[in-house]
Amino acid sequence: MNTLIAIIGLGVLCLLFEIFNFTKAIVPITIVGLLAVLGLTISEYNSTESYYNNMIVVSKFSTTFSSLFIVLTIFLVGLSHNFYEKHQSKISDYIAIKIFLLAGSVAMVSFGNLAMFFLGIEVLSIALYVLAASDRLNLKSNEAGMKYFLMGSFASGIILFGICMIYGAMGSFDVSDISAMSQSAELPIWFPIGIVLVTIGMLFKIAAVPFHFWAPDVYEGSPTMTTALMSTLAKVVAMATLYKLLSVMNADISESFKIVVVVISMASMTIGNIMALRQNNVKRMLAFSGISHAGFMLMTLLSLSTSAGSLLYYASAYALAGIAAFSVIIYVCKNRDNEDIVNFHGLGKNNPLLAAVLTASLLSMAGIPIFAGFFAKLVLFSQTIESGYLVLVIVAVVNSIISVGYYFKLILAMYTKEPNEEKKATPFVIYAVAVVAIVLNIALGLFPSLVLDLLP
Amino acid sequence: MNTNLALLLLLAPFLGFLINVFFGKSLGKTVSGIIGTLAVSVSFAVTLYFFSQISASKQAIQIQLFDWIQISNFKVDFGFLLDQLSVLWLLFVTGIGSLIHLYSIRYMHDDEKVHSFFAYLNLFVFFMITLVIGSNLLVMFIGWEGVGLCSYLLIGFWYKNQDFNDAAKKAFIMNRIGDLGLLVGIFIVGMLFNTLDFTALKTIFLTGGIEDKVTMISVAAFALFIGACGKSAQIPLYTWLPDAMAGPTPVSALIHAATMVTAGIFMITRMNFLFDITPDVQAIIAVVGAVTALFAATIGLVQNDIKKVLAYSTVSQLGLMFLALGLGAYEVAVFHVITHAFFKACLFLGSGSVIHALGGEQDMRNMGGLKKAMPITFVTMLIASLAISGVPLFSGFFSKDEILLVAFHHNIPLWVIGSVASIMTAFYMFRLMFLTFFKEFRGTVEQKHHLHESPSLITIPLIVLAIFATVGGLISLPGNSWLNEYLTPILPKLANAEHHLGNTEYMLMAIAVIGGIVGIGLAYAKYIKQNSVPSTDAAITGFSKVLYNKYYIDEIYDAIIVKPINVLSVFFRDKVETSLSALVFGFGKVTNEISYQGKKLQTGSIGLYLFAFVIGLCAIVSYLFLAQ
Amino acid sequence: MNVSLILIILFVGALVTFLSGDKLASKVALFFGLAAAGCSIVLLNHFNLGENISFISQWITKPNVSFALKADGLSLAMVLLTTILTAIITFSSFGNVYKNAKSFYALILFMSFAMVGTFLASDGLLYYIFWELSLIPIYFITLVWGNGDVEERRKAVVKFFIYTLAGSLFMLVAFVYLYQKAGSFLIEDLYKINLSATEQLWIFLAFFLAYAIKIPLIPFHTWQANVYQKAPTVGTMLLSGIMLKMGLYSIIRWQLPLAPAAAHEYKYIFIAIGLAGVIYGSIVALRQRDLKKLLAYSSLAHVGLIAAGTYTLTLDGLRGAVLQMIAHGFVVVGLFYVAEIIFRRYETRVIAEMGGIRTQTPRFTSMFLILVMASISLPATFNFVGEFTVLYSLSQINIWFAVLGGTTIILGAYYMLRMFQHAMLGETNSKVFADVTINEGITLVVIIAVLLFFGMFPKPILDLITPSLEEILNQINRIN
Amino acid sequence: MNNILNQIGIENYIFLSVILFSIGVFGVLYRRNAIIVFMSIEIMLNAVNLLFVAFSTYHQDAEGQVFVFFSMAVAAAEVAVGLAILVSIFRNLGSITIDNLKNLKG
Repeated sequence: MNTLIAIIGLGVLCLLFEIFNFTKAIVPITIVGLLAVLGLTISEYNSTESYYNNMIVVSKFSTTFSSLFIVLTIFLVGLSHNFYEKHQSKISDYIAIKIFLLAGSVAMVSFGNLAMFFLGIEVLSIALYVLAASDRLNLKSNEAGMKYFLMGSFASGIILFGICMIYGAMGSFDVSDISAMSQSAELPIWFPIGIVLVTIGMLFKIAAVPFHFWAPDVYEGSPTMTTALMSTLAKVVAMATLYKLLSVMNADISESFKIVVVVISMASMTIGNIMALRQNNVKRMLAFSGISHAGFMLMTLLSLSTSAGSLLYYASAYALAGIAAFSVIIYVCKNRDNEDIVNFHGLGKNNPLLAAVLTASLLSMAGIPIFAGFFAKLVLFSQTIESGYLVLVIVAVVNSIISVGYYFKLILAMYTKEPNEEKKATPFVIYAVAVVAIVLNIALGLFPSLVLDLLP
Repeated sequence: MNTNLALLLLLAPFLGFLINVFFGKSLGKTVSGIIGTLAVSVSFAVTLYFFSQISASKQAIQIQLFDWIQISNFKVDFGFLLDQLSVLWLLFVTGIGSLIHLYSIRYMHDDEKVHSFFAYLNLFVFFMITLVIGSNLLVMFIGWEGVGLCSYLLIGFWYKNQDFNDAAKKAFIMNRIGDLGLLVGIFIVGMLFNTLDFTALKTIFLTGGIEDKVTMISVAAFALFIGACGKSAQIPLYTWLPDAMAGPTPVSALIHAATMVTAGIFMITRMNFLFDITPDVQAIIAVVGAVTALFAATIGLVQNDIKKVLAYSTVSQLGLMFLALGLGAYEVAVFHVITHAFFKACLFLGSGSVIHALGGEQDMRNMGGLKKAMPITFVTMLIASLAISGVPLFSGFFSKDEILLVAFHHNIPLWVIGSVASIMTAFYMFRLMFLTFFKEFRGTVEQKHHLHESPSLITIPLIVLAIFATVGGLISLPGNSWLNEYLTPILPKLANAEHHLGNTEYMLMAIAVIGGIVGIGLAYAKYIKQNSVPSTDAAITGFSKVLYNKYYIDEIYDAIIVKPINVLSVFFRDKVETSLSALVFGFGKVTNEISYQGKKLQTGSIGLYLFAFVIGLCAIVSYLFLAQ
Repeated sequence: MNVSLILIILFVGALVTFLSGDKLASKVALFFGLAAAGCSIVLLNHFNLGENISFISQWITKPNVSFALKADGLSLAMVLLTTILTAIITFSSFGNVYKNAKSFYALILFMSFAMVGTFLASDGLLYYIFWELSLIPIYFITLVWGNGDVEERRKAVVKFFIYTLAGSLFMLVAFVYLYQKAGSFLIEDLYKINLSATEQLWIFLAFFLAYAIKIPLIPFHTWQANVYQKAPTVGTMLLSGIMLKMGLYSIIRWQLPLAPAAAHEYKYIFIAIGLAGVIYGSIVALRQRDLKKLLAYSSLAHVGLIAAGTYTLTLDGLRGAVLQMIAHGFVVVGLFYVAEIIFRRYETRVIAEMGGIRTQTPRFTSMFLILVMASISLPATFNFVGEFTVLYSLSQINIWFAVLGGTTIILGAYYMLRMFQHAMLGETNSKVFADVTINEGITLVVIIAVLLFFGMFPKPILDLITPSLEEILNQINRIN
Repeated sequence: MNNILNQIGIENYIFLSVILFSIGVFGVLYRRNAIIVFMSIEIMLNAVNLLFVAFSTYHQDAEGQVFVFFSMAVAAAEVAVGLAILVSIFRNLGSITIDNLKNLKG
């Protein structure tokens, strides 16, 4: 709760800064603020409470995930400093929006009431619409915004309908009541419908097949900064929320529903990876890889009771790798009109450090050992086999083989091609973010227990 | 004491090898030659010591050095076995070896790589000794393959000529085919008796109780025999030996006449107890030997290269020895090995001296009338030829006659084949003599100018060998044979073998002698009386063309084995490999293609996206309700 | 004596080499390589004193993974092979200058770190991690420092990487599956579990896929020849000398004991695959134009025989396999180094463009010849000891297996001598062939010395590996 | 109030709003003019709102109606953003037909 308030306060503060135009100081101060909030959140780790008659429930789950989100936001804010050099004047807006977005995501993982959940998801989405379209004069950005907006609001319509159905069945928005009642013998047919509709809405947010079509286009069109945010923060948030929805309302997932999850996750991995193979635009490629990762994360829904920890781990591994990768992309594609692989040629010579970071993050996504990505996949496989879906694991393995194909396309481009432009200066911030993110990732790889044991 | 001496015996040539390898060039040609010769003569001296000791004590000397290879059901230790057989072999290996080294000092003097020549020669002697004195099959195998290596090096000694290299390669590979057989034999022996040690095996066989294993034993025997075929140039693995004449003549004399090629006979004699209980394999050996003897002899009839003639005669003589082995008369085979070693070495060295005199000329059609020019060579070679033709009182007479005798007692057809072969031997040997030494010189003018008797370093070995070729027969006279009783410990059944000389024996001797005379006579008639000279290659026709081309065996082998393998290899390389890797790449290609097609789905139209959304939604919902 | 010390040495070595700059890199790398070799010899010494050299500590609680290293005779033998060869390989590269040498040598040390880890790990997951880690350095070594056209190289390397990764990922699934049964990745716990026949078959196949691709056995070898050809010689040495031994080692250590029933059930098939590799490899090698490719196929044949030996599931088979692994490691490194020496002078690897070298450098020629003879396992060379034992074990299964496997001594002689003849013999080559330098000489002499010494006195190695192999054999023959 | 519900029955309200919702969906699917698409989305949302109200009466519980206010506010905010985006698109493109937005694909 305090986290949420603090974050919103920080957001308001950002807006105020512009009035007193402290735009220079805004990024550092925000980061400091976020660090403070992070501390606050961590301090709440062990205190399970609920506020405003269950509007918000602070639990281990919410605190851990909120901390992850905050960390990610810190990185993103750090990157923004350099990214928005062009329009310094508006920087506070961008920052503020990110902060509010963070607020929305925290609300989403700590809701105790469907209303809170709905508000959270809307805050997140609206902020994203704005950010996606934030490059006003660029048609691509507009298109991305429009697409995301239309489909997003369509999805929220579905979600709303689902919530309504649940309410109709249960006569309450309070998840604890709902879960209590969902135990009872016969439930009105509306309840499962509601669950399904809400789930589908969330599947859209995490861009799972067949609700993924928006992702590549929007990722490509939006400003790289936003893409980074979507592919790391937004995706993780949506996934965590979906997980929480299904587990908290303990809508005991029927076998047929599990089949649906299995199919969707297989489809997401496969289509995501295969489509990624022939992409030339790196952002687009990462969009598809994000789709496949969504498919991987969906595996956690098959063992709801036990897999919170592994979801957290996978999320952090994936998000950190993503942050590292995107910070390099931001560096490389600065004042370029596109993000094609061509721009990465010879990075290994021009800027060995960043090339190494990008390589590492890609290896992590591909699941090569010692990077966190490997253990993320490992625990996932382990749990999925435990719950008896060996086939799904086999498909996942085949997919990670395919994925190596396109991750290495990029690595090869960096190391075997000749550079097509002279080395350009690297702002310290990008170095810092990239290195810290990848170091965190490797640290997670070396000591997985740090995160794995946080949640049951 | 014995151990050190044995080590000295073994390592003296090896030391010579090392010295020649590392310092040979700086030492100069003669010195390195002398060192090589000394090294071998040291071993010869040691051998003499052991010989005296053994013939006195009749006790085999066992020497264990260290554990070598560990197998689950037995272990092979590196040790020596110095008994009558091995010492006998050592005698002529080192003896003739030192003579030939001596000969080579002068013979190879004009070559620029003398030191490596002697190095190889010493290495060969080293491995040959290992082969002979190894206390078990595996140590013997070291020598067995080692001599193969040296023969490879020496045949290809003039490695600038790729044909010679091919010959060397051929020799090595054909030997290897045999070696595989030998290995298989060793495996079976090890599997059956949990040891490879000769003495241990012998005791096992003598104690008996192996009747149930006879089938496997005969398989083993056959495998070992294949090994012997490879080393001792028997059908079908003989073709390398004639090509091996590419090497310098001393090499042909030492390796491809006197010592290495007799390794097969040595091995079989070593394992006689094993072969004795496998009559069918023995039959095979006998037949193969007889056939080889005849086959090679026929080819020898028409060859014009002086060394080729000798080579085929070697093959045919080896055939006779195998005949004897097959008939269980190991001592006879050994006897012939020894005599053959003398006269064949003598012949090769003689031919070498001729070739040396003619400046490398080997074709007998361009020789003739050398009798006056090089008397010593002529006399010595004549003696040797008489010996090999089985003219009485020369060593060859006794040994060959014994073989025919045995053959007659066992199996008349084999005896016939053997006799025919020996008649042919007499013929082509004297054909060689006549063409080389009689009538007038047919070579070029400047060759005629340079004609000269070879220097003493070359002639002395010739003389020594000639003497042995003459008197060598004494070691095993019919009736009272020193050799037989010397070998009794190795070949137990000699003890109760009776040596009576009946009329049949004398009759057979007579036949043999007459046969020899007939052969010589024919040669005389053809090449002295009619004074005919073999026609040029083109003019050769009819069956003699077939003979001249060695029954086209090389071509046949080439067609049915070598070519197919190469074709197969090219096929694998160009087709199979590429298609395999194309298959692997195929997966990648397919997925890429799918991806390429998939891109078309992503049309960018919001309508389509929403449509997919709704379809998905409906699908899921309806599925869930159908499922319930 | 802590076993992980050797890993630390190698890892720190990699870092220091990277920091030491291009000038010093090679020296530093050599120093650490030697240090590691020395350390492993010390380990060996401690082991012979009967100490139990192992290190274990909980690493991850959920899933239950521990950082467990254990050195028994087998592992030690392989570790010695790895460290010594690493030193030799590093030293052998002194003749060449590499751009960005610091990364190059750092990668070499890192790779050897990973491989040593693979040989020592006694925890399934740890083993898997090291196994995968060893892939990355060689990938970059080949990619960045390799030779030949970049596109070609790219294709070859990516194929190699994805192919091997594909194999090992299935091994990972197998491990996870076993983990579900055992609740731990520790090898002894994995040994304990009893699997049904079908489970064992699938586990066995999953492992086999990983190893068959890594070793490689036919028909999974298509990556090999190209990568060997494209990689810098150092990389080729690492691949053929050590890395492929990882696969063979793993067969003995993991595949057979973890699925013994399947192993016993289907061993004939796998022996057959190995032997097919022997014959196929030898025949393909016969007509190769490129020296390195020829050597690649020859090692395909050799490892085929070794694999066949392991699948006999007899003590002789395993023992011979290990001996042959070590022997082959040395001889193949030597041969590839010879190829490199020729390349340094003639700038070619095409056999047809060589020839007539012998007259110019008899010394080099004789060393080359000795290596050739060793590789066709002439008696009294180390390879003979191994090959004989393997063939003997095959003959115990069925004499015809021995005959088929034995064809390698014929065909091997054929293609090796053919290569030698066309590469070295013949009319003196017009191009000058400078005699071998001190470094090259030393390297070759060391390798040859090893081959000849152990050819006559294999006993120490035998005594080292036999007990652990017997232990493993008990696992394989356990009734379940 | 109650009796009305009793007379009509809750399911009819559900049917009604489902129909409305579907109309909205079809509108989104078939119309190409962005404004009209927005309106269709609004129809969807309002259909849900109607259902909320119905349910809240059905359950005799005000939360539903409160929620409607939430959703209305959110919808308003959403549309505000959407229109803003639409404006900038119109500036750049000169049209508001969503079929023209096909630059991002493949």
